[in-house]
Amino acid sequence: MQIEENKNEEFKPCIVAFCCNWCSYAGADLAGSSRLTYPADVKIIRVPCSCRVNPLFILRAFQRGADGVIICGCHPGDCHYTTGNYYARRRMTLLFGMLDYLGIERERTRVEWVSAAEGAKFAATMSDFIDTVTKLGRNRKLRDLRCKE
Amino acid sequence: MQRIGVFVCWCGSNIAATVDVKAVAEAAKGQPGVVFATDYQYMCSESGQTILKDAIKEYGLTGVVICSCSPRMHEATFRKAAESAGLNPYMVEIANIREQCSWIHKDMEVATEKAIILAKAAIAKVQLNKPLVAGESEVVKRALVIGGGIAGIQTALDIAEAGYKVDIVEKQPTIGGKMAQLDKTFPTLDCAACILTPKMVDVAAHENVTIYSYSEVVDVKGFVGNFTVQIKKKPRYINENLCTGCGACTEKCPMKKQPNEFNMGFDKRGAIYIPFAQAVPKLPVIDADACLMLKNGKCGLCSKICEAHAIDYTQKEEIIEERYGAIVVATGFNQIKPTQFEEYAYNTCPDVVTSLEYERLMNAAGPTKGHLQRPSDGQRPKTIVFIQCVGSRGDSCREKSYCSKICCMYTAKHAMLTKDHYPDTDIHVFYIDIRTPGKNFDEFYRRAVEQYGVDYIKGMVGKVYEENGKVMVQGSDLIDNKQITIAADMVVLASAVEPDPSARSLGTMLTASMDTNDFFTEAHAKLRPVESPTAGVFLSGMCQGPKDIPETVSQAGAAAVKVIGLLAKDKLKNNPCVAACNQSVCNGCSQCANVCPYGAITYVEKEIRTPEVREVRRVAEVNEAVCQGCGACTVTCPSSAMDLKGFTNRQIMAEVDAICR
Amino acid sequence: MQRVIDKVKELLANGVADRVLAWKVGEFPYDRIPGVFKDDLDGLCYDSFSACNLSKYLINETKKDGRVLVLMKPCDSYGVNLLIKEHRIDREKIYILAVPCNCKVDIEKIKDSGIKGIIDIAEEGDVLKINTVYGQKELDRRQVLCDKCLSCQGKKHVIYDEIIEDDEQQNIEKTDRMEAVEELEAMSPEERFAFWRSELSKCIRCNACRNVCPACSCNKCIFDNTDTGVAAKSNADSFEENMFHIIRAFHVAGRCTDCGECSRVCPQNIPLHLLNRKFIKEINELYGEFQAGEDAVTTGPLTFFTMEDAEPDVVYKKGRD
Amino acid sequence: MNNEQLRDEIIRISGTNPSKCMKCGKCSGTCPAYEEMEYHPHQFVSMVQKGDIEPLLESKSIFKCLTCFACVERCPRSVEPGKLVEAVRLMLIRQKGANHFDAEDLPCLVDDDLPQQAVVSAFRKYSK
Repeated sequence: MQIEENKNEEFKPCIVAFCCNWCSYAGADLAGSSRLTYPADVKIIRVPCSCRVNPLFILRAFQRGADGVIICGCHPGDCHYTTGNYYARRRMTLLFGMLDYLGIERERTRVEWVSAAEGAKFAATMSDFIDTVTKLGRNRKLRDLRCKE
Repeated sequence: MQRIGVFVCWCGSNIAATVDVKAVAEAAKGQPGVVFATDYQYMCSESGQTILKDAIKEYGLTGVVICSCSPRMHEATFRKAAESAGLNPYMVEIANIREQCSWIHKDMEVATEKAIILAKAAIAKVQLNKPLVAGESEVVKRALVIGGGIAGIQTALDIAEAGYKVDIVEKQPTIGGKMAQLDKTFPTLDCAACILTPKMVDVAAHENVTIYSYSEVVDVKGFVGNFTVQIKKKPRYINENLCTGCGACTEKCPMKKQPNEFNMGFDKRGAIYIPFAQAVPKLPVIDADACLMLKNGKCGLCSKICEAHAIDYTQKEEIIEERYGAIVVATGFNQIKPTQFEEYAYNTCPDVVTSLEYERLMNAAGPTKGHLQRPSDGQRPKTIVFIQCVGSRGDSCREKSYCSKICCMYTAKHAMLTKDHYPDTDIHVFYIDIRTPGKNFDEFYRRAVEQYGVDYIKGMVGKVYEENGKVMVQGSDLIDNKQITIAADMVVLASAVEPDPSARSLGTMLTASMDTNDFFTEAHAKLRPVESPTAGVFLSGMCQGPKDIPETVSQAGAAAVKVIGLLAKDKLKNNPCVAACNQSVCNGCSQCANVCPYGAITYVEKEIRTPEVREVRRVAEVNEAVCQGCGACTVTCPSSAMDLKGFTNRQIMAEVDAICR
Repeated sequence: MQRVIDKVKELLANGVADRVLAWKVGEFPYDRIPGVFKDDLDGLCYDSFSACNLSKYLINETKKDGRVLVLMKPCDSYGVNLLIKEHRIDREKIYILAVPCNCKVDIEKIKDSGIKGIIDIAEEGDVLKINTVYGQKELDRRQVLCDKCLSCQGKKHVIYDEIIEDDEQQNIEKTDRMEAVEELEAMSPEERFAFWRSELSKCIRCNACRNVCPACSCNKCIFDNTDTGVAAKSNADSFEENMFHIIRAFHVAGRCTDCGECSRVCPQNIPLHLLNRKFIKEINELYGEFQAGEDAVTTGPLTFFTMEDAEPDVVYKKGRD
Repeated sequence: MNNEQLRDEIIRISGTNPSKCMKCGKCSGTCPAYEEMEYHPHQFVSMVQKGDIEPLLESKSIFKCLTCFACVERCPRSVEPGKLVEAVRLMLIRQKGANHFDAEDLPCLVDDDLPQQAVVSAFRKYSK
């Protein structure tokens, strides 16, 4: 069965952002209080630390129809829990390498370090990521067809 | 199924101007479990909170979602309000529709749609929330101070004065630290010994203070409020209870050729010695590497002479275990020996000394009784060159990258004290920048230039060499744009300070983080400068970064206040959002303990009963008082036995589902 | 191999252990399944078909009383170290007899060469003498070796109590184990996607790969545990085929000893080891050479870090060079 | 080339970063050829940083530097002034006709006691 996409309607991606509570979530708040706009296609999930992000969550998001997943954490060396983002960095490097290896567009996943002071970077990162994912179009390779479009 | 209430805040026009709050509340009503939804102008206000409390009671809510500003702003407020209405505070979730929605979007339709999705995610999460109770742990009312220099002494005194027991562990045979070696102190030029030694006596005499001198911390276990520390007491070979401190033994010792560490090796001491006259405790110590009796069983002279029979050659090292509620690190610093800089000829020329060595040469209680003599021939130096920034502020592997902070001031001090004693001395100071921020500091330095006529030369020394009995100093004078050579009698190097080498292993034991220079890092550079990020560990003095004495003393006091604040509590409330292990599926593989930054995970052999098995297995156990809730273990665990309360796998996946659907 | 059986007899007689975990002749004459023998060693067999990695079976075996003697091939011994490191087996309760290995034979390859109706197989040097219902056939064993053996890590035993020295000459041409991974990496994303789709869609979720793997040793797998929210007994959708294998490979990343059992046991012949080797390759390139199970102490690469580690976009950049 | 281009070229050739200089003057304090040089090592760093390259190119200072690398060794900030001097010298001798020596000028300069090797290496260093 071929799913016809409405060509007239502009493609709006669905993007999940995992933000650590101490740096990136605060950075997102700063972007807000500085009134720096970025598209509404990204929704943020607050986690205590980037090391809390399980690969299962990322795959789950793609399964349920996300078109991109971005993970934001404190800059290496600045982790509130001292070492969390170092582990996250290794895990995500390997996981994203594997997704690429399976032929899933690597541009759909990203890790970005955003500090609590980098509201502007947060907004710019989100805009750029949304732009990239919009160009890629809908995620078809890692989607569960039982979940509705 | 939970009974959930949803409260949408207008935040005046902050939210309501871009988000259709009524539509959000309406959409929430259709969500599973939602029994009540409303909107209000200011949820955080008194009346807003009343609406929340009333609804909890009226509708028997078991879960609450507030769509408002960032949880970083008012999560605590709403949790408190819910608690006062009888709801567990951890049954409250916040949907951030201000910072992450209304403030960043302009289109009402887009912002409302996003706010609804964010509300749905929070509702989905709260469906899976479980009431959490913050655990409590007991506080041991005793503090440990590691290091007995001025920082440690001051911290211990302040804690003891507040009525708490405090122990000092000092690795040297006496407390006093570097300050005991100093002559006078800037900017007031009062004598270091005169202000330090009374404090040393006070702290030793204080009923709440116990001093473990000649001892080291060898193991630290536990967590804030309840540390268990092992202290190794090195043998001094003296029975402390019998010794009167008369010092007769030190005079009779035949092994008189040992370099005296306290005087930077400029004179000699015996194998049995008291470090200096005002040492606390005033007890001799036997240097096991030098003592004939300990080396080959022959001599025993000190034992024969001791009327108190206090000499005990059989003394063994002892391990003392003690529990503490708080630990203060005050391990201090060392001045580096600039041996790697051949251009300063420190290795080859005896008349090139470091400033700490110069300090001893000037000191009335020092090896020369305060008469300035140059080390090579005992002559009084007529021309002295001081070189600043030796080994500091560098970029190559030889130097420290930081400014050592105290050198500008003590060099001015050295110059003035020398001129005071011997006004005919020529003094030249090579400097790069003069850094004197501090009360009366710049005035102090200006005095050296204007009143004492000290010659400050802007430039650095390139080469120091000996010629015809003089120490030749070749450097540049950048103001005159000249290369100059000064024939000096003595050169004093203001070499960099570095953290005491014992700090590194201590940092590992305490799981307290350190920077690349081995200085301890503070919990927040500005707002929590005397606390380590590890709860219950506090920082005092140079171990945190270069400091002068006034700064060290004020930091020591600040650390003491933090300790007192902690010890004043009977119980500590823990963060309940911590890791928990489902032991029935745990493999006991130790991977989670490997990534835990706090050592919160231990393993126990436990009988596991499930419908499938009944056996004794090695399983992980989380110490809730130590766990800070980062979640590193939860991802490392392949069987997902580890989960994080308040941020469980299922909760986060429920949020993902709500967002993606 | 009579030497091995004699040694086992001797060790059991000496009382180093009260039973032995070894290979046993199964239903077909070429089946070698794990078996525990006490006094009667009848059926114990070590030959070119004893390919199975016994290390994982030690988990259950060491839960019982007494000490177990176990036979270990070089590539299996890494699994033992891994399991000791992760406290899944007690070193005290096993006695390891290291046995030499000159590569194993893949029965599927024999069958693929057209030999049917096998009654019996005997080995003489490199020659396999196959007795079939259609008569006697001969085959050079070097043509039908297991894929996993062609790129194994060599003949070194990393842990043992006693060793039977290797007296055979290695005369097998090895291939580079990363060759196939590199070939895949060189493809376009679309080609890779098509490749993995065609492979993973064959998965029938029999869990053989999971059950044989010494690193995949959870008491309860997350895919069996309804509490995790990801439990699934079968692949209801192409996503779940992907999900299961990505997560399985991720869970053993940094712990996979590359014994190759997952692919060998797969009834659908999915090259699962290519997933694991991708992780091994990345780890080696990004974090330094690491061989899981080389010893029983070194921390694995995913529970370790350095401050200078590569940033995650390294994967992205590499793909564009 | 304008000043900025000249500066970038010198930085490129030398591979050092003059903006790391903390103006301590240790290079000039250590330089054995200090008196011979019109512009001293620390001035080189500062002038390169400002893009003031022309006077350096015209100055004999660049040929007075012994390339002993004492300043490179001792610079606490890894600015390594000796490499900057060398870079200015290279920039000059890469220009056509700007050789410091011509082969025919050499004999009158050569001291009988001078080792042959020194003459050859000096010639290599000061010409293209």
